[in-house]
Amino acid sequence: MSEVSLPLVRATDLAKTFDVSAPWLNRVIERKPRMLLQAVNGVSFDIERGKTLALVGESGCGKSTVARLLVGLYEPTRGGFSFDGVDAHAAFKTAEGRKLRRRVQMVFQDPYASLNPRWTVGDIIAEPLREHEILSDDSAIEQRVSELLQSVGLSALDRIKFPHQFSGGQRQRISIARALATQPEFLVCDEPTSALDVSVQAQVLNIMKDLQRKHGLTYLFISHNLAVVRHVSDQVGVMYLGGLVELADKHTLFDTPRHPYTRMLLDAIPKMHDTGKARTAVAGEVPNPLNPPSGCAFHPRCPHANARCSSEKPVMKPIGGIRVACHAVEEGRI
Amino acid sequence: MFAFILQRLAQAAVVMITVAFISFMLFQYVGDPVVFLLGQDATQEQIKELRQALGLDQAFIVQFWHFLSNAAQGEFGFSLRQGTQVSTLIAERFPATLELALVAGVLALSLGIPMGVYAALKRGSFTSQVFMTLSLLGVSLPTFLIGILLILIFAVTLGWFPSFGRGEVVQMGWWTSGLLTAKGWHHIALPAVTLAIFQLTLIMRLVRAEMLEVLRTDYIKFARARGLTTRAVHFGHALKNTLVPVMTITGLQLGGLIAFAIITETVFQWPGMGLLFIQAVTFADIPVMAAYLCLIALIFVVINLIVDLLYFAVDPRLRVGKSGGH
Amino acid sequence: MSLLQVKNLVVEFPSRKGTLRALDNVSFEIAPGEILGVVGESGAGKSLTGAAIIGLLEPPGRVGSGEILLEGARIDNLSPAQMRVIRGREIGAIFQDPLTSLNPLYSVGRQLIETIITHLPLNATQARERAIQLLKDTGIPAAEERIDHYPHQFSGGMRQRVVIALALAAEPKLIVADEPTTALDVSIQAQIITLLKTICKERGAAVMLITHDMGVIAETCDRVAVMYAGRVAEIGPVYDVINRPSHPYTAGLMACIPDMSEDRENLNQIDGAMPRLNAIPQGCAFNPRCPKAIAVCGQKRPELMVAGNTQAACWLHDAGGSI
Amino acid sequence: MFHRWWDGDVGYSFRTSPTAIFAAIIALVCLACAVFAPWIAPHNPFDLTTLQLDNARLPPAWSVGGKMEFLLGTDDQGRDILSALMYGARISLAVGLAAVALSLLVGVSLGLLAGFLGGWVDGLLMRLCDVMLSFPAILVALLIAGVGRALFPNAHESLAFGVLIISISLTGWVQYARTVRGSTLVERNKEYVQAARVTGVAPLRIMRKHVLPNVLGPVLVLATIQVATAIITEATLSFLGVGAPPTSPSLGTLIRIGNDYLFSGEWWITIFPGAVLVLIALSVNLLGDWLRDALNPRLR
Amino acid sequence: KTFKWSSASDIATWDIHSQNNALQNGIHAAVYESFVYYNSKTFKIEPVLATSWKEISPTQMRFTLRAGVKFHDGSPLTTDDAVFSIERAMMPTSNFTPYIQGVDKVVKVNATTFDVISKTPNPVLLNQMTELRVMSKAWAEKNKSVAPKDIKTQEENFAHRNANGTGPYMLKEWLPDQKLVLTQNKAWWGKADTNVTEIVYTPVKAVATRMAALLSGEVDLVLDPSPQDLPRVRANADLKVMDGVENRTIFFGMDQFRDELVGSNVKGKNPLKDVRVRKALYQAIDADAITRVTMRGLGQPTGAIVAPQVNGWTEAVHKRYPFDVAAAQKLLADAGYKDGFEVDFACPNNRYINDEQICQAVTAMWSRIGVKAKLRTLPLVTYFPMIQRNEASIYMLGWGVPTFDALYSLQSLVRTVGAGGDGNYNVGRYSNPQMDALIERTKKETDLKLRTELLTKALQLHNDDVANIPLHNQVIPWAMKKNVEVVHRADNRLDWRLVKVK
Ligand SMILES: Nc1ncnc2c1ncn2[C@@H]1O[C@H](COP(=O)(O)OP(=O)(O)OP(=O)(O)O)[C@@H](O)[C@H]1O
Ligand SMILES: Nc1ncnc2c1ncn2[C@@H]1O[C@H](COP(=O)(O)OP(=O)(O)OP(=O)(O)O)[C@@H](O)[C@H]1O
Ligand SMILES: [Mg+2]
Ligand SMILES: [Mg+2]
Repeated sequence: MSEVSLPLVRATDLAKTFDVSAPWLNRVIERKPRMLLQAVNGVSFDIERGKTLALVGESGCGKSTVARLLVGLYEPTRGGFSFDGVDAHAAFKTAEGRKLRRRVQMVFQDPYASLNPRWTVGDIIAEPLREHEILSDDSAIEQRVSELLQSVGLSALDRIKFPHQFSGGQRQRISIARALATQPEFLVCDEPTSALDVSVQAQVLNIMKDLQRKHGLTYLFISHNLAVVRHVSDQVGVMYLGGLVELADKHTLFDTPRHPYTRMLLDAIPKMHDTGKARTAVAGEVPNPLNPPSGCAFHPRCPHANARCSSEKPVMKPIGGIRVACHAVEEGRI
Repeated sequence: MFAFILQRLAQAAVVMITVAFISFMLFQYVGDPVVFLLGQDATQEQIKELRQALGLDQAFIVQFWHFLSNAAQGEFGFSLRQGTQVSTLIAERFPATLELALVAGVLALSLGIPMGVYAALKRGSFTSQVFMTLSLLGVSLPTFLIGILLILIFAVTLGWFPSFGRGEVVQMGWWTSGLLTAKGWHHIALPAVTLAIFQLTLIMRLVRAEMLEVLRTDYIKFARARGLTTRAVHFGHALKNTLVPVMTITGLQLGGLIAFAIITETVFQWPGMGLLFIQAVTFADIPVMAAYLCLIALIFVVINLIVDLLYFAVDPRLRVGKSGGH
Repeated sequence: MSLLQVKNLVVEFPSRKGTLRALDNVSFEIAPGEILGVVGESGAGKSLTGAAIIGLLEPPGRVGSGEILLEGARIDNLSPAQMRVIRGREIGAIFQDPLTSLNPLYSVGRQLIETIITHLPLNATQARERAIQLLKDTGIPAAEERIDHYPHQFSGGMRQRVVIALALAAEPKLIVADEPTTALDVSIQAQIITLLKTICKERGAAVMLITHDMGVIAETCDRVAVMYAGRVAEIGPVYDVINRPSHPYTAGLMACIPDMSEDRENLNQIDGAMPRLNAIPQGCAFNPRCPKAIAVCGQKRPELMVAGNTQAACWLHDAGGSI
Repeated sequence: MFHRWWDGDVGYSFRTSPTAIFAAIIALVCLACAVFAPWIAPHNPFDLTTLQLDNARLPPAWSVGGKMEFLLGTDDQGRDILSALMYGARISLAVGLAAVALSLLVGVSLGLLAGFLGGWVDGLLMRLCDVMLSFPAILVALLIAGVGRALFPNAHESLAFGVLIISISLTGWVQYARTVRGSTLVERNKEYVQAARVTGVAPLRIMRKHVLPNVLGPVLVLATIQVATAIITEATLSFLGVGAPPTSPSLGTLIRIGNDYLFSGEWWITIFPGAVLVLIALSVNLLGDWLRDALNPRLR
Repeated sequence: KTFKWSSASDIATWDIHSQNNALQNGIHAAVYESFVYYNSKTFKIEPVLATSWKEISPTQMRFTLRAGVKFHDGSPLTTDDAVFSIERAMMPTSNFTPYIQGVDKVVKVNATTFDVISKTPNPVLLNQMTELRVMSKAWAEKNKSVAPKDIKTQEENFAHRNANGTGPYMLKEWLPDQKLVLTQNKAWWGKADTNVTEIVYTPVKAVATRMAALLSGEVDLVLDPSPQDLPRVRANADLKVMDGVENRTIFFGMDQFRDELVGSNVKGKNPLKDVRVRKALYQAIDADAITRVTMRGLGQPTGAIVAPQVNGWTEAVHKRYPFDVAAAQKLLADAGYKDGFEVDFACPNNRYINDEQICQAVTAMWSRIGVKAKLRTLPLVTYFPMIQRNEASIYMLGWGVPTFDALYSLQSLVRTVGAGGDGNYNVGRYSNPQMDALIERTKKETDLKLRTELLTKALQLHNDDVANIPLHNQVIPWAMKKNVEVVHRADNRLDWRLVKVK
């Protein structure tokens, strides 16, 4: 279904810096430097049509920022990404971009905050339809909204209800229905289930998978739950402090993690069926993104770190079919 | 911190220049002081001459510039009505207003905060309902009506308190105080109560709302879970956290006290700045009006600054500190 | 003898549409030094159970009936003043969000010392020493210095350590930990759970660990109670509940969890949603969603009954043979 | 619409709150008296031809010298107090409501803009608010009223009301702007707003359709209470002599007029308008209070 | 005994020549004495610091100074002080020009006499001298207060806050807007019929508060009580009211200049130019009712533009056109305004007694003949500039006559607007050559009897023309405790020599 050569989404050296400096006067008087927060620092990846790339990593490592960059909520400071061969970042600003927006949608984390509490579900789902003038006739819109609701396992009659009348899982399905309204090809999902219970999470994940099968959707799936990631993704990117440290096929990553951080993360997963076995916690504290460690950002917590790690920043290199940014792996120390 | 104060001061300067400009501009339309100075029988030539002498015939912007450059040196020119330096006039009146506002403020705070705390802790009890209802009455009664009714009841009918004036004052350098004599307290009672009632109810309602908010927070719940005494929870933890937001509003309210004093001072012939201002309005005494407004703005700015500094003292989150996490 | 006994606990919320039963006949026990996990979907009543035990139900919530016994003595009917003495001294508590659990205006030292002095006969210096020791025990580096820092100067994980230190300040026999790691990062989560586990083992404190993360339960607890719609669906040793669930709800829940070790196209799912409190179905609360429901499930409410190594509130295990 | 409200939580809390019902009844009665004054008032106090100076300062009907025709007595011009109250309430309410409406319009739009756009727009507007706040409301109103009158010396009643409304709303909008800005800052980062942005909805439309309805709650409460404040401010201004003209007196003007007669024993000229003013302000405040609690989900 | 009294506003300065303000002049009179003064009972001029005077020539008057008078600082009064004081009043910064009008110079003759020389014969010189008070020359020189302080000299002189006169009372303390304390001058030359040793004056702006102070006994006398409170004061066993006709007439002026009135529905012509319309408006006013109800008796309805004390006044000019609605309607119909018309009507609201109420009542009365007066009331600060810009169609004005001579009123109010104070308050711009001629003649006429006749004639002409619509002469009430004895003066000031507190 997709041309093998051309990925649907390609991010090249994507970076986003936030200026979190104190006000100008304070800086001048207290001689404080400008404070720049490198939320995302040179991230590159491809996503094939119909596939799912998952991004994992600790809180604050920049996953959401990548997601927001991809849907045009943020402007990249550096780099860019293309969608279906078009430079999407530039296109978002043009009239053409409106068409592009139809093809890229997002599902948010918090099912309670992502639906306008004052709108009926029908209006919420119809908004993209009206906005993009996909349909204008009211009855056609109603028809389409009903279809969408049914496709996520809700009743067409739920149209006239308000979000607060639904449970968290149902709301998340409404969000998905809204995202699907414009028949997008690419769906960015920022922790779509992390606020949900496992039983509800299963429902949502199943629907997402079904939709992918039916419509050939492409996902960027963000989570910190590795079990969930393993379930939904085809490829997994591991992020640490704004950068990708490992990007690999799902099986490869889970079976033979290369980067020490990836290994630690995998170790930290609670083992369900071996009760009572303590997992190995990731040691140390999360570094301050405003003042990232020199060299490899992970080196203060890394058991394999050496002098090179603390001075030279590793770059992503293809090693054995995967891409990993680690001196130790590169040098074959691990 | 230093930067913060500096920033505040710069802001204050802007605010005050704006205030000065607006007030000065508005006054151009309030009335013509010359009519007063010369009386009804003056001829057109006399009027013209006086206008010239007073500089009232100059372009607005020139007048304003004069005003501003003088004001920067603390000099607001001469009262057109009294021919005295405005700064002297204001300095004479300031103690009276400040004492009135202080007594009213202390009254409002010392009653308002406990009542608010009580109403929050005993939400739904009879007394707290009574407090709430009374407080509504407090905001529903116009100040002037309160003043007049108090005079009618306590001065005229019962004869317990004097109806006007400041009573005996003690001179201490340039400051005059009515708070050192029994007579002075006797005189300040009614005006202070009048002035305090509105603020009291506001503070009480505010404290109650904030307190309820704080009582619902996790750290209060956790403090309870730690088995701390009710006293410690309510007064050690809840009250202190309540007072942080209450401070801002209270600060503004205290500034408001000074401004509100206009009505109270008029009703009770309290020889303060408000009375001076009202009289200046009647006589279109532009320098006095402008100076008063600038002073009010200054007071607001100063109070805001103090409140912000208090924040630093009370809330450790604002203090620049060695931060362990992010 | 068990440390804590909860017998037929009912918690109610009077509301305009009648009284809602948020907890309905909840019974369980915790032995000294034991870690009991409480799992269940959001809204199942886990937190309410914890709150009822420490006597901090928020009005209008109230204990409708049932008993809570600590070391054999009833504590659910104590006066607020008597209950206050028990809180912190006998039962400690840890809440979900470490950021909001600490009063931002006071240094952590002050909050610790305050708690210690309230419960233990120590003077200020002794209390301070003890506070420093507690911080050290919970793994805070440079405790002597950090004791005078304010909560905002700590990172999330460290704050939660402080909260644990506060809960342990007066050596309580029981700690109610309500989702102590949900707000934390995955990597910190393991640290905190490990800490909680070791420190309680060392001091012999029992823990009631509320969470909805099965993984956390699996590695930490001795026994686990699964709650559904304000009732205990199943309770038993953790290994049995996870690997051989007796209640269809527990089974469904386990199946929902994506498994690291196997690939599946779709996860198993329990269709439908947990009922609202005002619309709890007759009989077994789970019966409309239950794949194994039988006639009696919709009519009579099952009580906890022995099912293998665990106890489950399910007619499938009715030894009396009503099936 | 009404049904949904009545059956909803707000309606329920209304039905179970005696104070709310009581306040609503009083407010409705006052409103009805004001709105239907021309039809129900026994006299038309604005119609000068009917005024008889000899009827001036008659006491209420039940006291010695009172006439049944003038139930609550008459004022210094021979106006029937009862009718004057109805017409006065009409003016006070109209001014109060109009002032609040105007400040709502200005405050909400500015607050929305400041909160949503942020940056220098926000900075500028908030500094403006600071400036306004350092000017006590009464002072501003006094100045504007004075200036308005001076600028249009030939202006008659209609303009006087315009000036009054503007001067009251000029200080009123600040609170709305601040409240709305605060909630907008919160709301703007909520995911439903971002969802709309991802969809490509224009910022103005997002503000209007998404943010606005969600920030109106606290504003509504504020507005209710401000109606009371505005009525009192109007009264105070009229008391200070810069408010409604004496020929079409508002409650404040009536109090001011009557104030001169308070010590002379003609108490009814000032006490009745005062009582009505307090009653209106009280009932509106009670309603606002109740609304605040009713709309606060955490207090339910 | 201490005498405490109160009125609305405080004095602005103690410099006697700085500002010409009635209340202030009255208070200054307790400390600084003038050469002559109106007798409080007869209102005839009586000697004070000047014991006698005689006309040397029509332009030269010789005054003899009282002997043995001492200033408060103990120095004796000399002719130098007298000359200095009059010259001080003549300085450019003085505001006492009305009282030295026509005075050319003052010359010391010897140690006890001095001459005042005027430019032209001046029949009212003595009247002017009643307000010229005497200050010590040496004291003024020592304290750098030689020139009167005025607004233009942006500096406070010593005399602004301190006083050194010859009067029966000495300035003890003055806190502006708070309190003014005078103590008895034991060394005063005269013999006063008073037992007051200390006078305390407190200005209280709000009238209700002022009355409350009297009712609660905090003050002994209120100079300007509110008329509405008088019945209560009268009914109070401890209080009493004294009233007297003030030398001030309230009237309505009308725009008789414009060809079309601003804000009227009559286009192309000015109805107020028609004497029938003016008379209709006049006759529609029930002045008795206003006096009785609105003023509670504190008014003396009048048809003249001046009060009875004023030279030129007669019973005849005092008589009003009768209140007659039917006649008024007929007059209007005759003039072609059968259905009335709309007209702008402006009033002050804080200048005269019950000004706003009067105007409202008048508006109501006019509405009965179909004239819809669109009333606007303004505070005096904005009102006076406004009417002086001729912006009002009908306006209210009150005119007092400090010289007690009708010329003062006629010249200001009905003389065609011209130079030198002619028509300076003829805001309606009434103009009648006959009137102008009469006024010009009186200005020069030295035959006092003839002059008075001319004045009466002019007043009559004013009435015939309905140049203005007179309403009443203000009656000023004073409210005080029963145990206070004072003499009510037509110029509304207390005579400090005659105050007694029993
Ligand atoms: N608008 C912003 N302004 C300033 N800093 C920001 C902004 N948005 C994100 N950041 C910072 O950028 C970094 C990356 O944030 P991001 O939200 O992408 O993390 P995340 O991986 O999604 O974390 P989480 O798992 O908690 O959602 C964080 O340090 C965050 O504080
Ligand atoms: N104040 C209240 N009024 C009415 N119902 C309440 C109230 N507080 C809690 N409930 C209800 O009680 C039930 C149990 O709540 P509880 O907080 O114990 O759930 P939980 O299992 O802790 O969920 P979570 O995992 O979300 O914390 C919920 O259905 C909730 O709606
Ligand atoms: Mg995120
Ligand atoms: Mg919970």
